[in-house]
Amino acid sequence: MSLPLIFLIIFPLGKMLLMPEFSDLMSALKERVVLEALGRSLFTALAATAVAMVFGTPLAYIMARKNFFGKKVIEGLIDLPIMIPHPVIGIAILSLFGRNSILGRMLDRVGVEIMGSLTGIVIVLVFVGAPFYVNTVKAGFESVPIRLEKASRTLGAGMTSTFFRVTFPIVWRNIVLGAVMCTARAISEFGAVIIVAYHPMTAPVLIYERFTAYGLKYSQCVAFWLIAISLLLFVMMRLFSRPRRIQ
Amino acid sequence: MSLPLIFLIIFPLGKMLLMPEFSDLMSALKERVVLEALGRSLFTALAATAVAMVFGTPLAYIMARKNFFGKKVIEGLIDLPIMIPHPVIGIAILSLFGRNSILGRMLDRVGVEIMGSLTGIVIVLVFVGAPFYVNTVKAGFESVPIRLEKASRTLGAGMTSTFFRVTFPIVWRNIVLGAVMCTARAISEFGAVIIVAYHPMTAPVLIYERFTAYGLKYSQCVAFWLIAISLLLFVMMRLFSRPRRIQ
Amino acid sequence: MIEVNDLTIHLPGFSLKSANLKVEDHDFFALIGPTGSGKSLLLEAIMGLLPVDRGTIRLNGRDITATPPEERGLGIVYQDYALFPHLDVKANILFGVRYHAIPEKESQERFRFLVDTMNLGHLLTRHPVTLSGGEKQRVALSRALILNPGVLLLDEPLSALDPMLQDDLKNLLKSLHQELGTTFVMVSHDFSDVLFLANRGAIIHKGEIKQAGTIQELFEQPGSPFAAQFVGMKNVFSITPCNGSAVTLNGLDIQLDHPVTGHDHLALRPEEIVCDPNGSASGANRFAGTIKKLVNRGFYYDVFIRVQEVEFMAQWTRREIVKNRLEPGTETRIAIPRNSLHTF
Amino acid sequence: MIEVNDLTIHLPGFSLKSANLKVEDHDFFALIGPTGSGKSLLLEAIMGLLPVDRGTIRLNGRDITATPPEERGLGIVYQDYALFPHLDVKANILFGVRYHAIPEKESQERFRFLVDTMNLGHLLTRHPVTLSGGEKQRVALSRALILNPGVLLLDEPLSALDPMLQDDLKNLLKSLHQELGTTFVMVSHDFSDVLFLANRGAIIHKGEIKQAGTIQELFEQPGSPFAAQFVGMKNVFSITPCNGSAVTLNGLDIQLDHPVTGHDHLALRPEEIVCDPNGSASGANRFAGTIKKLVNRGFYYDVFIRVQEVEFMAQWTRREIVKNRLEPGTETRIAIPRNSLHTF
Repeated sequence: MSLPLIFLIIFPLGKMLLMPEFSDLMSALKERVVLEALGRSLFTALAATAVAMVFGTPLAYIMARKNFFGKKVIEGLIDLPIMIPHPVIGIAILSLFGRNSILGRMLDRVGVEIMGSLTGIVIVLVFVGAPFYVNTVKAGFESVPIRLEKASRTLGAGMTSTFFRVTFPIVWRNIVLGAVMCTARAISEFGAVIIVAYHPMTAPVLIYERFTAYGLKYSQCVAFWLIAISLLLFVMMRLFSRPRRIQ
Repeated sequence: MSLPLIFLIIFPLGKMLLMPEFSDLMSALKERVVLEALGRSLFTALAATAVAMVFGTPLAYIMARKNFFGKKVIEGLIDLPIMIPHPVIGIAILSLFGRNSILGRMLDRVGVEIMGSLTGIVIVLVFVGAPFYVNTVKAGFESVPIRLEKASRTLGAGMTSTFFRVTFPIVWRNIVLGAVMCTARAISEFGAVIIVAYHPMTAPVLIYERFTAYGLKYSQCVAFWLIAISLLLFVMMRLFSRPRRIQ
Repeated sequence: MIEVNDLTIHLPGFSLKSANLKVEDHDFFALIGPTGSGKSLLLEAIMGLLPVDRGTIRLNGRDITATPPEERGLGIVYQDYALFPHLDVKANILFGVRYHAIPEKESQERFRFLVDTMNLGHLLTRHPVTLSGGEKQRVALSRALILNPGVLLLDEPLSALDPMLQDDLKNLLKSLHQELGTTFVMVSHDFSDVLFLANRGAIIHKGEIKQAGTIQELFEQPGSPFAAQFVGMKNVFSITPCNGSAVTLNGLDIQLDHPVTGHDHLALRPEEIVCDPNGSASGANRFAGTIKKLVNRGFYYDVFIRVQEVEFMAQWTRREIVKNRLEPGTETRIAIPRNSLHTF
Repeated sequence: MIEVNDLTIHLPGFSLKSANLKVEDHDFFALIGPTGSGKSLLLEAIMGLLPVDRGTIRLNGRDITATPPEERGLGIVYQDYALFPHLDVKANILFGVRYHAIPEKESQERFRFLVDTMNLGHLLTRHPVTLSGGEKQRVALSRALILNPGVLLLDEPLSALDPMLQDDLKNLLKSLHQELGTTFVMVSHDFSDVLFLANRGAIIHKGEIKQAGTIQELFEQPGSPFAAQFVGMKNVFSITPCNGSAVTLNGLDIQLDHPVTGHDHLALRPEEIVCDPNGSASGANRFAGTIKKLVNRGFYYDVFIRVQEVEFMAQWTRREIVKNRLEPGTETRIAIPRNSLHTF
């Protein structure tokens, strides 16, 4: 009964990975455009993850530890980007930062451009990736009993020492897991990126361009490499999401 | 410290919802192309959800209740579509069902087309939406203590009666939640759909086309309506994901 | 009547080995054993909720080993009650009625009888989450009893309750058993509960039935060191088998009130050891010893007394401890009545 | 020395009302009360883990009400131990050493002393998840004691352990207290534990301190019906104040061994009521009554006896029950020694 669903997932991906010929794959890797696009995708995804970590870790901590008015609303807002159609995300970000908006003109004056720039891509990727990071790390902080932090305080450790000697060592797996999920989500983003920046070209955009310009077969070789990176991240994610082993 | 992240989510969406003028919004709704695209998006998303429910409910039940060799692998496969770049999903599905593949030719002979057809769109949307449905419903089944099903059996109810009188009434909120999440995810898909079917046009594709052809302002009016549908689904999702109230 | 023959169940990490059991009609039968001994497993197997590897289960002579649980005509009350959270108390109690050929009138009468007996009248429209442990227990009992099961299985009915409620429930179970005449099979890890409730029972340890019989037999004549410990004979010693009615316990000569042969264990309840500082007890084994440790148990003390090479544990009331000014190091005399000694 | 003055804490759904408390150096002080009475709250407030609404906490005369917990020089052992799961036993024990100016040599000595005393030598490289409850408890104690805290706070140290381990821990706590001379403040809901361990204590009920004093005082002279019930005087009655050393309890004349004035409650431990079928006890109030109910408690029975309009609860050993053939409905005689009666 459920087999069609499993097959629907296995067969297309399996075929995708097995169909391209090895020589085509290698020659695709030798094209500068392909390498640059893959590198650009990886770089922007990692940059977005770094931004999400810097701003998201305190947010996750606050959401896990404090109760305040409107917490539910903030939780909802954090989940929202997962549900917004991707081109709409791109359009929304352009509306805010675009050349004709106030913010856009301010940024323009200090030399920062959004449309068609790496900065723009990173902002989009933060938007789509950060929810994965924040939710994962928040769950991590929630799993640290507040008792442990209290016990640490009573043993003489201040708040900072407590965070670095108790909270962080317990939660670091979730931080890594969140970062991997954020990177994986960011690297696979297409709809929002193509609105904000068709050029410089990221890997998903390149795949799309080759598909429309040259057809299925030609795009598969690039897709193979992008899928390989995604699968690698996915395997890392599964490893880190395993329950902590008892030593 | 975390405010930039919150603002990054609020401002673009807020601006997006507030900027278009009311008259433009209404006139967009009067365009046949727009109405058709929105309707098509909604219809294909609901169809994909129906497919996910039929095939996914037994899968979710099995995953929640049985232990078998390879269960971890199946769990991984179910999560996989969330992490695959969307154009790659489209390409993978085309590779499998496309006109030049064996499966594609078989389908062609019975008159089913994938590329550029509603069928193709629905298949793509099942691929991206089903994981949300299966995971949510699986969590629901897991939350029903197996003791309750056993107790029902000992009181004389057979397996079918037990499912409909005990398991289903406890789990139906998760089924609705899973369906809403699946629909929301499907309605917002762009990257995979644009590969499989540029025409017939779904709302995200229409938004993209208008953006590339006529610019930001013209696309915003359509985006507004799509976002409205998404937000509606999102609010439904938040309502159903609230913990069951104690009566 | 339930007959379990040679029942074997293998689970990862645990197995129930070739269990034999016979529960007569109207018995209040107790399956007794420590946590993890397999007693709940045996209960689930009787109920049909667990696949059986070997052996048969018969109900009134009919083989029900392969019968699905809903057709066995047995009832079970789980330790965690397993009430349906989406149904109110009334719907919970009536859940199973439609699957049994009970005339409308009779089911209504039974419902009213149970609601009265269990004092549930004011709770009928409440949902299980809002009930206390004792109330949940009574709902679960009513839900099973309204179907008039041939046998009612009870999985540790007392252990999740406060001590206060335990007493109430014990009295309720006892009077239900007397009034309804239903056969009860109860799983318990506490021998004192069993003593009050059951008439027959079996002791399980590590998946094996060690001993079965009347509660009186189990209580007075345990057949193994484990059973002896379990029924409260905290003093269990290896003895050198002697001829006649005297045995030697690590150098100590002890007189029994009847001759034994072949037995190599001696067991003795701590409360049977008499505090006898003046040496006035008659018909008893009398020894002088030193008190090593006193443990306050509230109403009474656990007293550890060393007599030569042997350490006895006695239980004496606080009044006795105070009156005789006993404390660690005190030399005192104890008396062990001959009829309190059990060998096997 | 800890002095708590007028301490008030408001939480949603609960408040601690103006608590006053004084713990002397080297005390083993017990905060006693039922679940939800606010005793753990008071402990957390002393430790500094809870914001205080009003009042002061002084340690050796110094006001520490606003001092952060890490600077109070107090130690706490939580009921759930709160061991750090990512550190092994050794690292757990040594966690706090670096924050205290303890010379390397001294900390090593203390570590060795605690590991020996607590018998943790073979566990040092294990992680907390692999430890049993008793082992965790000992690690948590060592982790707090290595810092030589001015006062060690213990949050229900016994309640999460098996009865067997409770005894061991009680002895360990008692000897640690004697050996180290540290002041201990323990929270407990069980008076019999307190009786064994503490020298002074306070009874808390619904966020209010009802009575404080030596354990002897609390045990023998409870000042309220709640305190009387709590320290085991299960028989608490309202009395009509009479002149001199006689009172009337619902029509029953009762002689005390000393004159009282103004008292309107009488309390009595169940084990002080003597089973006296032949009426031979002297110097006591003697009554004839009917046994209404017997509750088997294992070693002893709770016996409910009706004397005219009054129901007494007694605790008698099984031996007495059997010897006198007592069962519900039996007419018997009881004796209540004058010196066992307490009024307030």
